[in-house]
Amino acid sequence: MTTTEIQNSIIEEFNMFDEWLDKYEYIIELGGELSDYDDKDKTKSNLISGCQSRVWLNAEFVDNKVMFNADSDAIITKGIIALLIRIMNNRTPEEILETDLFFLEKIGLKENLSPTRANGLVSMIKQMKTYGLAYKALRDSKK
Amino acid sequence: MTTTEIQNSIIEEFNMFDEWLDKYEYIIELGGELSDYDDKDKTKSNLISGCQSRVWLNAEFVDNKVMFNADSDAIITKGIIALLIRIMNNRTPEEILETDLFFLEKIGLKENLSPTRANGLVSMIKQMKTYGLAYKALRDSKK
Amino acid sequence: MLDINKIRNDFPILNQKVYGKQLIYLDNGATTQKPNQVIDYVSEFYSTINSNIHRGVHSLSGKSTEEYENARLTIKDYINANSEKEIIFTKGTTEAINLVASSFGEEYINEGDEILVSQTEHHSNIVPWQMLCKRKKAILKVVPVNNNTEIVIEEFKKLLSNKTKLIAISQVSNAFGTIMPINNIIQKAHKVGAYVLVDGAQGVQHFKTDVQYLDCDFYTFSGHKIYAETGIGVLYGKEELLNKMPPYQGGGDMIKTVSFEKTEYADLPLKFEAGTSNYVGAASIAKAIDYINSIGLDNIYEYENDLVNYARKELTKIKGLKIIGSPTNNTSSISFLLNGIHHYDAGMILDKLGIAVRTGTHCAEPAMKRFDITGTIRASFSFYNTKQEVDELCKGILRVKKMFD
Amino acid sequence: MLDINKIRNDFPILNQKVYGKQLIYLDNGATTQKPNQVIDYVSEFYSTINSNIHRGVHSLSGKSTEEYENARLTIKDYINANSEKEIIFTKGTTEAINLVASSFGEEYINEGDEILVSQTEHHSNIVPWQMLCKRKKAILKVVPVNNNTEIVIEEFKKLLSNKTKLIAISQVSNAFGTIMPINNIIQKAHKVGAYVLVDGAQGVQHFKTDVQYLDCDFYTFSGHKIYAETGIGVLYGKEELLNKMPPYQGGGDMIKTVSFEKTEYADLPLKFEAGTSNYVGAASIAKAIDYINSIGLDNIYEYENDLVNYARKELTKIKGLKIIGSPTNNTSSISFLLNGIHHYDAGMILDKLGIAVRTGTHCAEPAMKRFDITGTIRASFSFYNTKQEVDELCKGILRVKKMFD
Ligand SMILES: Cc1ncc(COP(=O)(O)O)c(C=O)c1O
Ligand SMILES: Cc1ncc(COP(=O)(O)O)c(C=O)c1O
Repeated sequence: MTTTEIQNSIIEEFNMFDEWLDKYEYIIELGGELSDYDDKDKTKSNLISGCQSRVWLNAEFVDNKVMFNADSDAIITKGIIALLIRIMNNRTPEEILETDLFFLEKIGLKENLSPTRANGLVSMIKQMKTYGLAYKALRDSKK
Repeated sequence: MTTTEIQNSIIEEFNMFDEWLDKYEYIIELGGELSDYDDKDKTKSNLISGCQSRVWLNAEFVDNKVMFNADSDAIITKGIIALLIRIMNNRTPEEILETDLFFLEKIGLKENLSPTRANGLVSMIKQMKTYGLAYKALRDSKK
Repeated sequence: MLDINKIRNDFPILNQKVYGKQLIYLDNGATTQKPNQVIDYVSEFYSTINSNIHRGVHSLSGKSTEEYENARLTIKDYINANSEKEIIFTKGTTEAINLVASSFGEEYINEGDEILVSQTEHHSNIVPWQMLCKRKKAILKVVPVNNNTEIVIEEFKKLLSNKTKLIAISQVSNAFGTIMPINNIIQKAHKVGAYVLVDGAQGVQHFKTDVQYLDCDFYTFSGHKIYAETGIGVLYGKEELLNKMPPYQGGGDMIKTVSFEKTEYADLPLKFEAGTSNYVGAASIAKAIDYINSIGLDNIYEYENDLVNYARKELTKIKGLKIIGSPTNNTSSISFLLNGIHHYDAGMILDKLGIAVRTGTHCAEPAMKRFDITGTIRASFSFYNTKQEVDELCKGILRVKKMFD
Repeated sequence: MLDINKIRNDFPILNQKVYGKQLIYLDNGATTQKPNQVIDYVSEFYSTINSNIHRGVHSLSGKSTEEYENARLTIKDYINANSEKEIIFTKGTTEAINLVASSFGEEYINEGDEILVSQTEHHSNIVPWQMLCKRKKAILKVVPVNNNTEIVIEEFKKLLSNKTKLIAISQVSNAFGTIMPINNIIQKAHKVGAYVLVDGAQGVQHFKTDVQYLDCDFYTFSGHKIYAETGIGVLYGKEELLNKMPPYQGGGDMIKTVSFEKTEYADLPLKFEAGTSNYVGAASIAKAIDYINSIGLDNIYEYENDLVNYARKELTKIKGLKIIGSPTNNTSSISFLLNGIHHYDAGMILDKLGIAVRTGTHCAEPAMKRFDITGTIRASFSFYNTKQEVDELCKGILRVKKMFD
């Protein structure tokens, strides 16, 4: 599936919920299911500081695909990370760079992406793009 | 006449005017009639600076009475000075210190006495009181 | 007794729904809401008398100036300053503290001098002193607080010496609502010749402050935390001190005369008010104080005290909820944690229930560090809040707990 | 063409009588009036979404923050800055200039360096540089103006050297309405490696300003002079420069992390915005810009230009009236004298006729000294003024003359 298709299916999933709390309950669920993040990767250089919640992100480049791993101390942030990973993980650098993350607005969770919300998510997305850019350059330089 | 009596008669004079412009015309007239101020007394130490108009004030102490002389470069200020001199001139230090200048409010010219109007009048009145205080001290010290 | 229904009607913002739920605004420590008396006054000001103040010869300018200078008098009376010359308008508490750090610092702080702050100060009462200390090679020392978020007076006494030049301390801690023993601190400070700045941002709106009785050297607060507009605040300083301090910013209004050869600065208070002042904001503080006086500051204190005690009691009943500190003297703010639930998560869900609380470090990172936490959930109260709202908060917290279990 | 009746209806303050006479407000250089679009927005803000900005997790805080940050974007577009990081909110022009004098001065000005200002600058664009020069042992040099109140470019070129580090110049002189040749000045300055601060307080509201096209290093203006609230202003600075400058004030919001060991400052623009910003004021600037855009800045320019030309022509017809300077490029303000009549006297009487003008030095004493006068009468115009009002001004002046003859 393309990143757009995944986003559309996320939007569909969220359309099921009428109530705000139900949406958040689902996000919390997703946050709980996010695959384990290795504590040894909770390094300072992987830390994306936000005032409100902290986010850790690391990435590997395998077979021209970027593999992301991320975590947060707040579970709602973690739930949104789970959605972001679902869309962005295991993608080529080009896909990562081209993806426009429209789903958060559509599911009414745009507020979580306000730069001033300081939960670390905006910086995390920036960081994902930066990884995309870096791995692209790395790959191209090896050609 | 006491300073209160003079103020009351000034208030009566101004009661004749219905129009603002007439009041000011009268003040301008008074300003024109203010007795000449010696140019050599326009010294820096006699200058009371206001942003809007400048005021010069000097005083002498004769027979236990304070004699004031004052001038301004703006004629409206000068007109109000004329009224102040009429009330405060040739008075004992005690009279000067005790006088409450209520007439400006009563004739609707209080605005001219706003400290932030910066026409020098507030400082001038303060200065008159200071002269009163100084001459009183001087006199008492000689007793 | 306050007529709470009448009061709540004065605050239009309270009467609204958030995510379909009635708004419960418990973020008064961050900023207070404004009564119609203030909002309408601001509109009226701009609609009828607005004009730049000072030195204007025309009628509107005179009226605007009068509102501005009368506000200074109202504030002088409210905190019982000795003279209106001691009331300087600033952008807010932060600017007021920076002004003191810069101007007082320039004149009074030298290499090796010591400045004391408490461990629970707001960043605005830490960073300006750090910057000053760096500039002047002075030393910033930290007075610790105990587990109840109270200043440890014994430690304070140990840190105090004749090297101490200034103590900068909040009247009420914004993170925990702790009322600081500033009376005691000021007396002890003066004995060694140190000056005291009291950051009153969280005190001035809750109980009577008398700067002459306290004998503090500086006192600061923000308009937006006392029911007035944003973008305006007050620095009180003792006249004698302010006179000795060099001006802070330069520009219009703070000068007597300007020439390229020699510029003379204006007298107090204008000396510290460069540029067009926020005269509407300043006047809005007076209107807010009028409003407070119409209710009665003592009545407010009593009501809020009762409310906060109730909140502390009710919150304590919730399993897994831990209030940070139970200071003997406290007011307005309660900081707490929920076992196993991140403060951000809790705040997000409470918001969805219509309940506005603040989460995070509350601009007091060192205080968080002291308690080895990354943040708290803070509910902060005003006299327009009710016990019913406290009950809703408690219910909301139970709901949050259920969601994260 | 402007629909002037509709426009005047937007400004409630204009529709009033002063001393029984219809108000004619010609003091727009001191401050502009506010349209209902701004006044109502401010009320609405306080009545529905007010909450402290940044870092709040609750809904109102998010909305307030959004208004604030969107205002930054609106302003960025209005002056065509490259990035919203270059838009710093300050109290006003005066604070913006002080910020640059302090922070840029700290980093870039050293002993013996030279700073140039023009002879007709506002005190706010003189005193901060005097203070900086004193602090740093730098030298303030003055670029003279000719009898038409225009910068003498030949003299400017003579003063410019590779010792020159900064030129601080107004876009439009507030005392005389002269449009300064800032384009030319900026180009020449950059050739010798000097930076340029443009004080746009009297320019930004009258014609299109493009900071990237101008290539100025700093640009400043005040909200209250562009139809927005008092107590808010803007500093534009090139990102690269702002990044290199140390912070100005310390406190909440301008930090990344605070500890007693080490404090890290926030990135632009927050690095320069210590304390609770005047977020309502900032948002009011955006609303004022929306209003200006709804009329069209080019239309405004054309209308005002026509109006001021008319005023110059009509005033010139009055015997004994002398306009100070007839600069080729001018806008908005006209300063004049009446033979044998003190400016204060004239202003007082005009006020009684309902006409609000400013008199005195207009916070530009050195400019007065240049023309060997103690002050002027200044009429300053906005797009809500009319030719009819100009006629009333002229009639008023004739009345004044009659009274003092
Ligand atoms: C050219 C100029 N510069 C600076 C200022 C100062 O602006 P503010 O008082 O809003 O800081 C003014 C306003 O009087 C001005 O006209
Ligand atoms: C105790 C304390 N000090 C200082 C401040 C800073 O006030 P402002 O942001 O209004 O400058 C605050 C407000 O957050 C505070 O609570």
